[in-house]
Amino acid sequence: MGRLAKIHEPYEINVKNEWCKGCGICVGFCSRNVLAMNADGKAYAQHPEKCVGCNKCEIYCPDFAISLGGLTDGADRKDKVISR
Amino acid sequence: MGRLAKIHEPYEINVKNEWCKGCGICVGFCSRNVLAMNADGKAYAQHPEKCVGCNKCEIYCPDFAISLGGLTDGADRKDKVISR
Amino acid sequence: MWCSGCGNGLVTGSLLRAIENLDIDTSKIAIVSGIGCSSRAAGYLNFQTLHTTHGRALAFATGLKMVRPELTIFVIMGDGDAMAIGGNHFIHASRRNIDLNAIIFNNNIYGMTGGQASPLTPQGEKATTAPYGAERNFDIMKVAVATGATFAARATTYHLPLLDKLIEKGVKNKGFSVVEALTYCPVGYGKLNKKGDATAMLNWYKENSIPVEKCTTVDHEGKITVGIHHHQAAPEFVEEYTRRTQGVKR
Amino acid sequence: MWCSGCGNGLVTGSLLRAIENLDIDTSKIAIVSGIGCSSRAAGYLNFQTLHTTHGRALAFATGLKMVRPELTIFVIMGDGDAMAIGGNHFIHASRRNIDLNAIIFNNNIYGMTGGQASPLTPQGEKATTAPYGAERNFDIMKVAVATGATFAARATTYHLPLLDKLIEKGVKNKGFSVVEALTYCPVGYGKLNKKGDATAMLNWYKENSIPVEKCTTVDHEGKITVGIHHHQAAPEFVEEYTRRTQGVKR
Amino acid sequence: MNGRSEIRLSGSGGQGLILAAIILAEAVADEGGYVVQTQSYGPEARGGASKAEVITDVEEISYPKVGSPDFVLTMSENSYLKYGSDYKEDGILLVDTTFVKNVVSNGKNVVALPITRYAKEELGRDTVANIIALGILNGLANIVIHDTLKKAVLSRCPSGSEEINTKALELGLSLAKETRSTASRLA
Amino acid sequence: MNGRSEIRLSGSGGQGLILAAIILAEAVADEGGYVVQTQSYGPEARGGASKAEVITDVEEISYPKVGSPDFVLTMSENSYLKYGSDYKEDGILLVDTTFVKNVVSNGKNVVALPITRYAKEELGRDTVANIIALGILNGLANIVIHDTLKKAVLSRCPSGSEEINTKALELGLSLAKETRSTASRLA
Amino acid sequence: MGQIEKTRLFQGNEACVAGAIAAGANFYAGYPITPSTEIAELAARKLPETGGKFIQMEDEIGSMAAVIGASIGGAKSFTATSGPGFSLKQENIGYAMMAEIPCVIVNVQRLGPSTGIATAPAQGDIMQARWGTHGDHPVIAFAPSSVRETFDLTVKAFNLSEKLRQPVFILLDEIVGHMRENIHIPHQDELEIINREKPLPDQPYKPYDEEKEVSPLASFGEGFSYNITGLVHDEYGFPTTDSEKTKKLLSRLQRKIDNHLEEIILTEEFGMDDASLVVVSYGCTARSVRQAVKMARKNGLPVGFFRTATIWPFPYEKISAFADKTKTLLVPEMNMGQIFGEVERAVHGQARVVGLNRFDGEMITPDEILQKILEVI
Amino acid sequence: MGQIEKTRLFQGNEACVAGAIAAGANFYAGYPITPSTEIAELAARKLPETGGKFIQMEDEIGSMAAVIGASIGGAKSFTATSGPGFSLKQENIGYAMMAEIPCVIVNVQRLGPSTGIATAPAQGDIMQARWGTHGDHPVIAFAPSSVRETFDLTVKAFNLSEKLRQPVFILLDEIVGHMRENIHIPHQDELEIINREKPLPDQPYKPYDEEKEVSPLASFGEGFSYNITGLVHDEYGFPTTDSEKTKKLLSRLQRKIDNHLEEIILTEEFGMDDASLVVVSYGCTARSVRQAVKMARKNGLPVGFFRTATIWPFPYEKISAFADKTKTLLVPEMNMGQIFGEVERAVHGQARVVGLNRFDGEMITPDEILQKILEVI
Ligand SMILES: Cc1ncc(C[n+]2csc(CCOP(=O)(O)OP(=O)(O)O)c2C)c(N)n1
Ligand SMILES: Cc1ncc(C[n+]2csc(CCOP(=O)(O)OP(=O)(O)O)c2C)c(N)n1
Ligand code: SF4
Ligand code: SF4
Ligand code: SF4
Ligand code: SF4
Ligand code: SF4
Ligand code: SF4
Ligand SMILES: [Mg+2]
Ligand SMILES: [Mg+2]
Repeated sequence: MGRLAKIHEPYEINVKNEWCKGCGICVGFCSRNVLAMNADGKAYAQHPEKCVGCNKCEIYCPDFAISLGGLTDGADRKDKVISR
Repeated sequence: MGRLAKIHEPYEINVKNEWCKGCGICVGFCSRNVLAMNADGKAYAQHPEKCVGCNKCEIYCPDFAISLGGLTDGADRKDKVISR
Repeated sequence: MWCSGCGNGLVTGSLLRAIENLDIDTSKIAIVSGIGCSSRAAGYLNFQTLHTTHGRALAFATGLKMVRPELTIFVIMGDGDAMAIGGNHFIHASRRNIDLNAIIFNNNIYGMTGGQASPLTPQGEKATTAPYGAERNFDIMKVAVATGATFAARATTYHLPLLDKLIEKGVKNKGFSVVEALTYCPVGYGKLNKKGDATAMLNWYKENSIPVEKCTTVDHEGKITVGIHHHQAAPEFVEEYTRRTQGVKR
Repeated sequence: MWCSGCGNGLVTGSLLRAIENLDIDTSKIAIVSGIGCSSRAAGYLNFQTLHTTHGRALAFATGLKMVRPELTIFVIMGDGDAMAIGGNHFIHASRRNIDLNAIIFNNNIYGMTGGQASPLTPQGEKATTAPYGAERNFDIMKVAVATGATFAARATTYHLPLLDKLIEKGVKNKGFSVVEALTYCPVGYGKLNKKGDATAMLNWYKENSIPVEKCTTVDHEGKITVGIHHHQAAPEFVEEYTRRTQGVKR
Repeated sequence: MNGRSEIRLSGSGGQGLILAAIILAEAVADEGGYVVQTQSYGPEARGGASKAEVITDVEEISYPKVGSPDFVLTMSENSYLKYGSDYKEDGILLVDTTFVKNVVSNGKNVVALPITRYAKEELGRDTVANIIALGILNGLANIVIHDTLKKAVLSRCPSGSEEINTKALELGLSLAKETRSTASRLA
Repeated sequence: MNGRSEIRLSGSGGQGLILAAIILAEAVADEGGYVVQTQSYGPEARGGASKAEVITDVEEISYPKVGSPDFVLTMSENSYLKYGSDYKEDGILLVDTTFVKNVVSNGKNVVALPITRYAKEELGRDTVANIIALGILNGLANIVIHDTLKKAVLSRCPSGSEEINTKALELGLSLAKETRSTASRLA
Repeated sequence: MGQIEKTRLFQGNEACVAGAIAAGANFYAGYPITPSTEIAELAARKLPETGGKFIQMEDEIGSMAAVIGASIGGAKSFTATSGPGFSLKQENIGYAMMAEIPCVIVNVQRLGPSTGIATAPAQGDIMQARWGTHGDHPVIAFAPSSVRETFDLTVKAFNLSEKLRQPVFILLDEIVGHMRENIHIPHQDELEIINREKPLPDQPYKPYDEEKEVSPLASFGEGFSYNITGLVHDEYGFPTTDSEKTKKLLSRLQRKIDNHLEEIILTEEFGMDDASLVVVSYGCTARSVRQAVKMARKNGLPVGFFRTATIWPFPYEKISAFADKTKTLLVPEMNMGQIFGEVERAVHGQARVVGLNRFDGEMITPDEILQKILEVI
Repeated sequence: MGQIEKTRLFQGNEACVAGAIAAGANFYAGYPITPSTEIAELAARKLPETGGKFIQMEDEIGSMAAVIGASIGGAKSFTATSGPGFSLKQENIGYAMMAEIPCVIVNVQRLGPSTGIATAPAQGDIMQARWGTHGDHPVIAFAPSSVRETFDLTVKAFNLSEKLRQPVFILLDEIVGHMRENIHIPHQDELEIINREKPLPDQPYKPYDEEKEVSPLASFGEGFSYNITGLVHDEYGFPTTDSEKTKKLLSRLQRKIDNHLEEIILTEEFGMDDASLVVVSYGCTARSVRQAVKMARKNGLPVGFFRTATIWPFPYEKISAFADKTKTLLVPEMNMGQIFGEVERAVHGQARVVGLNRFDGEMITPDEILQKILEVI
């Protein structure tokens, strides 16, 4: 399914809390200011509506903790190959 | 004392028998056929009169066994630095 | 496993994407690693993984490759692992042109032991064992090429799509392939040298890199050259060995 | 000591002439060697001589040089000693640019143990451990340059006057100097590969060498390039260390 | 100070607990007591639950590890789970509620305070939470004279940070006093 | 062949003495005897005085080194000096006078022959001196049947050199016979 | 050894290679060193003849690593070296112990310490074989006394290595390694060859099952995803720092050897019944001892011969069993007294233990031993 | 330790560096490894302050080589490592033994074998320190139990090393290396510092004089032409294969240690007079033992405390001296029983020897020891 087909749907941004280490890279790299850190020091989508699905947050998260639903299967892939 | 000053004197070719291993390099490298191997397998000056003092035999002897008297002090130098 | 923000996860991600793109049967993939933060990746990946001794990953992998030429072997090493204690195995794997895919997680420091200098710590920078500044450093690309590697490439963790591609191309090269992945250690190197947090270190890479194709000299204005530095086919070691010994009577 | 006709004596002769020409106080000369036929030279020279373990001469010499910077240190190694087991110390001495004079007696074989392959045995040639032909070999000059040596030169035992001069120039270079002396082992390599006697092997060098200055590519028509391959100054390791730590309070 | 006393500071890496332990140990040494300081180095030292321990005594200390502590500080969920219950019957557990949400007393002494929140909110810098904790600890357990501890803190803190560290220590002391007076906080 | 018999072949490296020892040992093995063959590997193996030894016995051989030999061959000045005197009272010393100039008998059996000269002059190749020596040795000491030895020689010599090696062996045998008949050569 | 069968002249080092190949060895990685070099040279020549592979690595460390890597790929792999190389291999030997990777390591001992005398025989690395790498783990080491035994023990070494997933040492010495004897080499079908157990396909796989003494070992390339590490690990091979698991792992490593002592320990004895003095020996020295004891018994002396072909695990029990019936144990060794200490431990003060030591590069002669026997009996 | 003098908080590893510098150390070469890394880091920082030099080498082998090279240049040199690095250094350690080059090697022990658990304490390299390199030679090794003792024994290690031209080991463990204690560091002038003997100028120089126990050592650069080698050598340092010279050399190496046992062996004991059970310990374990023995004696049990700070040469005589007056010796160790074997040898069957072993990365507690005491007394 191409990216264009989804361009106007809001992106589903999933953060796996147990894996997020709060490094803030995703926040720093999201050019749309979609993401922010919560009080627990985990990333979350503060403004999901602004997301353009560029996928930067996913590939720059060093802990495989963030993924865009529907678009990619980053977290799934990880589940498959990351054994623990 | 320059080499020219000695050009017509016969060169003194010294072979230290204890050190000569009879490899034949000096014989092979002397372009004047001055040198030959004796029955004991050691080099000796068969035709010293033909020697032109090119010094090749001395520098190509891997065992420091041959030297040209007067001209160079190869064997002496060796005695100084080769400890045994 | 890794500290918050550590770039090792980024390189690991690239490796996984490259594997996915290459579409290799995972049972034909083996990951061999040394000792270091980066090498710990091996223990967390769902392949056949071999976590060896410090510096020796390539030598272990050499034995494995000889008896299992059908495997695609990734050899994951830190900069200290590959180029300090493991330097000899590196240059000889390179000389042999054995079909291994060396991925060097270069964070310019010994991460695991807490920030000591590595042969890749930039000259003059600080490390806990180089309180007055580090020695001269290697250029991995130069060492790889001069010793015989048939594929040598570099990308930073800022250039992840490039890194994916380079790993893929390295796998496709039948011979010794070196991919230097410039990662970063915010905790060791970063803190000591005041390089800021992970995001800052990534951005530093962005600003200080240049595609190697754009350079005439290899060290263009002090910038880091990224991309393929060398790619030239040569007979592969195990194939050569097999060829040479084929006729031997049984 | 050495077999009849062995080229090691020729290299030793060159070394002695170079020392004589340089006119260094012999009490300021130290010879450090590894293990191998060539390394045995150390035990026969009337200097301060240190015969170490196989492959480790440069590492011993590094410690010695650091505490005795005033010494002129020659590090005598065989090709196996320097480039097989000792490869890591070689590339790191080179990286550091420490002021040591490495003289590699390259006879393309392990002489002392009786003719096994070395990383300098030409590819495809025979050795007792390479009965079906040797692996790919190193080019010492390339490795030296890529790893940081500031002086790298090569001569064969046919080119003794050149060898004398190269050793001299290496000593004058303040930094890591590599002189590869191509010698020959009639007993091991020579016999196995039917290269004839010592004289024949010397003549082979004569016919198969070419001054590096005359080449455009480094491996000109498969000939051996002799002469200075690289000479470029860089700060020397011990001096740099001393400079960096000078200001440290006592 | 009398007899053997075992103190455990636990939390996650980067909270400055090793430094706090060293400061405490130096204060003890300054007063002429015997002291041993140890810490965990495992992988847990990177995130997870790490600990730094101090043992003080009036005579030479043989066994250098904490058996059952007299005082425990926990500054993370994990360390609370791991170290939050094995302290002595009459010991004290100090919990940083900034990180530990559900504190159970089990009938023993518990002091639950949002230490890191105080650090951030009242002093503007969460990195001095360790010093506040030290102040509370010493205020409650009287390990050394307050001024000795202050001297120890000042000798270890980077120049320029003397003021904020002093304030943190004092804040800790006053929190301890408050706690002592409001018995309700001691479960 | 009966009882333990100790044979030492000595000379300098490159004279083919190890090969000779192996051939002899193989011949012994072929006849069903026990045999042990050893050699010196020291630096002396490169020039100087090297040796190869063969011990034969009808029962299993324990100690594998030659104590005092029954038969010694010396093919160099150095090896003569080193090994030329410690053989058994009734043993035999075979000296290659091509290399050893001054031979003294000390009242024991000595056979002095210019073996290498024979090899060069009569067979045109000094490298078969070792085989001549073997022939002499076996001719004098009757260690194995001549044909067994011949078979062993042939199985070890490079193809193309069968003839010259056979001739060398025969020459050795005839020299031994000659020697036996001319007692003068046995001192 | 039957006299009916045709014998062939074999060098000790050669018999080692022949034994390895007979046992199924198909990979060798090594680095030349006197007096072991013939093993490398023969392996280089012979392995390809049976489809095996040889590599000369850049050093001994790499050799040991490659041997382990190849074994993980499913090969029966081995290496040979001498003292200096054995020292260098120690770190990776410890790895193979911890990760339980089968392989055979031959050390043809020469005179040490350090470079010592490369060509002189010695029995100086006996204790190093036991304790050379850091940390605790049991080892298996054989010391052949003859060329034929070198063949046999090499086969046995491979078998035990495969069966127990344990690196096994062969401690040759320059004498046995370099001597030639005419021996009968058994036919391949006379030999029992053991291969490592493999996991069942499509079953959950624990490479380090706590319940088992030895778990099956999947070769890389066979499709079992698991981890191998030199760190303390759990049943799946993943690192752990749990103290309970640590204890279980290290205890199991010890147990798997302890449970097979009878199979591993090989000794030989004669003249023990009436012996008031027993000479305990191994390796090349046992050859001189055999001759000396025979001489002694011919002269009517009540002397016994006890030889151990297995150095580690040491036959404490067997020695302790005869110690109280014996007055004196004589232990001749070509070192300063290494096994001497183990014999002392075994004897527990029940008999006097006397050493006879040479460490000058020469074999101990039967005469020396006989003289010592006369002196101490 | 006087209470009058001001104390300072020191880490064990830090005390080691302080001791080294106090002893005159001016060169360090090393390669980082947990739990020894602080020693390298401090040496890097501190040595230049007193004109010394530090180098991080490419690996442990190179580190050991550089340490020897620097010592030959006249420096007092040292290195620190842990198990894996200690294994790698073994070949060059043997070189230093053979060539008689003074230097100090610190091993901060962690749990092995192999990579084991990098951060967990152990006493697993005790036997490796004795037998880790090939060939025969004696060793000197200390195992401090406290931070202050780490300082003192480091000074002593340098002194003995210089005096005897012998590499000396310090076997720390993760506990002692990483713990901080407040200690009094003696003033420089309270310390006895020994420097190697130098040859007289313009005199014939024998670096390996057969007549002497230890010969003077000329530094390179001082104008004495001689040879140093790891081969067996003559009195001038030149290689020889002569068996007589070999024997003389190796015997002298042994003798020079044997002749100084009293000076080298340091032990501590209390409660021995009436002890029917003696607990023998060393290193960090001795701390738990001390507490346990005190508790036992408080409870009226006749238990003795015997600690050895010198592991090698082992105090066989001292132990054997009390063994016959004792019923049981208990040997708690954080390994599988290494010193246990040596105690058994020392005891010669005169008393029962019982081990108490943990090899799971945890310290043995005083309670465990006490319980065992109650069980076996
Ligand atoms: C033989 C040996 N020496 C030293 C160590 C300690 N050690 C573990 S990892 C490491 C270096 C880590 O640096 P690098 O290879 O760059 O990996 P990183 O942690 O930075 O990813 C060292 C020195 C060891 N485990 N083994
Ligand atoms: C650790 C170690 N491994 C192996 C050896 C055996 N050995 C001695 S010299 C040598 C190689 C000699 O070759 P090279 O270095 O080229 O010197 P050459 O004899 O050819 O001059 C080897 C492998 C050794 N002494 N030490
Ligand atoms: S996909 Fe892009 S825009 Fe959306 S949250 Fe991630 S980085 Fe921001
Ligand atoms: S990049 Fe990943 S780990 Fe870092 S804050 Fe974002 S989600 Fe968390
Ligand atoms: S000097 Fe020249 S001409 Fe004279 S003998 Fe020597 S090589 Fe021949
Ligand atoms: S070159 Fe030297 S060693 Fe060779 S034959 Fe001539 S003199 Fe003798
Ligand atoms: S220490 Fe550095 S390299 Fe290691 S995990 Fe942490 S950030 Fe990454
Ligand atoms: S073996 Fe070769 S290198 Fe060694 S001395 Fe003989 S000829 Fe020279
Ligand atoms: Mg790194
Ligand atoms: Mg060579």
